[in-house]
This record gives sequence, structure tokens and C-alpha cells, in this order.
Amino acid sequence: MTKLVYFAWVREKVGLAEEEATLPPEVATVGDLLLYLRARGDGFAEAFAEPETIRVALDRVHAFPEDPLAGAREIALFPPMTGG
Amino acid sequence: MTKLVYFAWVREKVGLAEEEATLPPEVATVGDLLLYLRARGDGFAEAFAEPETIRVALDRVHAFPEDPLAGAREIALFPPMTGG
Amino acid sequence: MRRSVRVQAEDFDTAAEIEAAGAGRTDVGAVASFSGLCRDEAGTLAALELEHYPGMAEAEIDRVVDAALARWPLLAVTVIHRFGRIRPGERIVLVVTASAHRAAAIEAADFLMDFLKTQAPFWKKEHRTDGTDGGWVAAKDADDARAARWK
Amino acid sequence: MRRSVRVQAEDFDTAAEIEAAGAGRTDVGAVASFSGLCRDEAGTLAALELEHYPGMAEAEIDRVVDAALARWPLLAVTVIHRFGRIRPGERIVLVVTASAHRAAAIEAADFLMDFLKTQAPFWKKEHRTDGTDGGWVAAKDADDARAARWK
Repeated sequence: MTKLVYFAWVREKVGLAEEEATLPPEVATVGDLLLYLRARGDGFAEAFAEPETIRVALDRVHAFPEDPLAGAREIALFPPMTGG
Repeated sequence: MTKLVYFAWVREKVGLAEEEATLPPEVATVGDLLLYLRARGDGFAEAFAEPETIRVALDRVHAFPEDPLAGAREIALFPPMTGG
Repeated sequence: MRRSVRVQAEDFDTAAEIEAAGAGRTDVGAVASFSGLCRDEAGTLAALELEHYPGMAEAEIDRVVDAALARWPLLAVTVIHRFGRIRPGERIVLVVTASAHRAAAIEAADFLMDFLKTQAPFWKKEHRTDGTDGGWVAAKDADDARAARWK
Repeated sequence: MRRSVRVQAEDFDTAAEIEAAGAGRTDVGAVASFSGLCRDEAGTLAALELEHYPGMAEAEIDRVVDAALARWPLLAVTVIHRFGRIRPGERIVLVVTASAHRAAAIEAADFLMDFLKTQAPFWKKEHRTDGTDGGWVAAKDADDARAARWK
């Protein structure tokens, strides 16, 4: 099981702050995950319509689309940051 | 009459904080003034030994060696600034 | 090295943080600070709501501070970032850096702000005075460009 | 535009100056500050004596502030420079800038410090703890190089 957490408009669009998910083995990279989530339809289709705009953190460390998920226990998905 | 004012180690070397002076008409530029003051001997010779290290302000505005004195009423001579 | 990273809902005391950076020591020659405030030029903003990723926010700011310490000889670093509801005129973020010399303190504060903006997991949503939702603030290309200066 | 330039022997209140830069308004999004302190790493400095050129010091700082205002859209600028005897750990100079945006506030503070250092008529003399005169502080080429960045 992997914990997926969503923030800001990604959270609003998917309609969830977090969930436990079992990812299929073919979802190997961050990029794979974004396409997989988009295919879940409805709010997910909308949130991940442009996967290149979504940022991902694996166990609280920023990751790139080509990075392997490598057994991360908490995967966060969110828009570009606007703090500061 | 022109008021000459000296600061920091220029003041210490010439032994004066300020003086009233009548500058000869051939002392036309800032550069001329530095050479003229150096020729006054003793502390002045020491203070103005390297005229290129001395900064000059005409009526409280920084000036360059080639600038004409142009009737300035207060001429200040000092080392490079070290405030801040 | 005095180091303090805080992510909190409460306001903070800018003066006390700046004071602490140089207090009781004589090796600090320069203290730089940056405060980010909630701005409302149009008069239509009721508040910003700052969402953050608890746990990662602190960790990411710590990583940015580590990067600054690797580049500049800092004697003190403070970073405070608030979350929650923040009204116009209120403080959002504070960076304080101290060093023996001016360039290090100023450059490090500038660097820290650039990477807080682009790397720390915080998001701003606008709430309007008419009660409507003003939407999420969009990230700016200019912020990415500023951060890219340090490569 | 809130503008304040002061040349004074007395200490100043950094907190109050930073507070004033954004107080009572909601168009300020960024406040940057720089404090220069009297440093004594070796433990041999009793005090710095800051000599200045009264009249020109204020005028020159005003000119530097004018130059900053011509380059950046600032909403507030404060520059305070002390003269007289200043002991290790004490404040010498303060620059505070406020703007709608971060880059303007930070860059203007950096610019102001560079030109205060190289253009404002102040000179530092060291007095040592053993009672001897430590001589006049020499100007640094690095300060000129930093100021030249803005051409």
C-alpha cells in the first residue's frame, strides 16, 4: 500500500486530501503514476489533465517524472509551489 | 577665499581640520589642486604624496581629477570612504 | 552557527529574530533580513489561505538552508514561514541571515527566498472581500528565473 | 513614498524602522533590511570611531537613495548611518527598503549598501583594547567591485 496525498487545487479537483492505494507494478516512475492517476477519470482526469504541471514528492523529497517510485511509502501530488 | 576641509588620515597628516585659502589662478582643476597642496611641504607633502588615492568633493559633491574647481566655495579632501 | 527553521500558524516577531542573529557576539558584521507580507493593492482581498505539506515543509526548508550554508559562511540563519489564514498587511515569511561580511548575508537571504518560493511546499489561495473564492495563486515564471540565477 | 535618511550619533531601533516600512498599508509585499554591526573577531578592538563629513554625508546618501528610486519601484526607504564611537556588537548602519515585490526590495537594499560603502563620506578608525590607535580602516577593492555591478 502507498499513501497518496494531494494539495491545493490538485486536492480540490480529485476531491481527496489523501488515500491509501495499491499501485499496479507497471506504474514504475513518477511519470507513469501521473498517467495512471489521470486514467482514473472524473476529478482525477481533470487534476492530471496536464501532467507536466504537477509536482511530485516521494517520501517528502521532490522528484522528477523519470524518477522511479522505488517503494516510496508516501507520494504527494501538488501544483507548483507559491509560498514565500 | 576657498574653504578647504580635510578628513580622516588626510586631516591627521596635514594637521588641520579646515582652513581658508586663496588658490592661485593656475590651480584650475581638482588634479591641479592636489599637486598644489602637495607642494606646500611637511604634512601636506605626506598627505598628498599619492594624489591618486585622495578623493575630492566640490561644495559637497564628489569630483574627478579633471573637473574644474569652477569657483567652489568648499573643497573637501579625504581618503576613500570606509563607512557602511 | 545559530539556526532556526519554523513552520507555524502564529505570527512572529521580526525584531526579536534580527536581534537574536547578532546578540551576545562580536563576530557578526552584517545581518540581512527579508519579510514577505500579504499584499492587497486592489482592496478586494479578504485573506490569503496558506496551505502547506506538514513534515515536508520543514524538511524542504532545512534542505534549502543546508544549501545556503554550503555556499556562504553564515553565523546565523532564521527562516519562519506561516500557514493558515493571513490577512492583508500581515507577515507571511521571514528570512534572517548573519555573517561577518555584507555580501554573504545579503546573497544568502536572496538565495533562501528564491528557493523558499520555488521549492518549499506552500500554496496560496485567495479569499475575496465579497465572499467569493479568488482561486489559487499561480506560480510565476519570474520566480523560477530568479532561482535559476544560482546554478 | 516613505523616505527617511538620518546621520546621527545615537543608536537606532531596527525593529521600529522595519515595522514602519509596511505599517498601515497593504501595498507592501516585501521588506528587505540590512544592518551593519561593529565586528571584532580578534578581541582586540575597543571601538571604531566613525568620522563623517557633516552636510555632505546626508546629501550623498540622499543622492544614493534618489538613484535607487530611479531604478526600483520602492514604497519606503530608510537609511540610518551613525557616527562617533561605536563598540563591538553595536549597530553602525541600517538600510530598509519596501516594495510590492521581492526582487525590487532586495536588489535596492543591496544597491544602497554598495553605494553607501563607496560614496558616503564616512571613515572608520580603530581604537584597540590596549589603548593604542589601530589606524584607519583601508577601503577594499571588493567594495568597489560590488558597486561596479550596478553600472
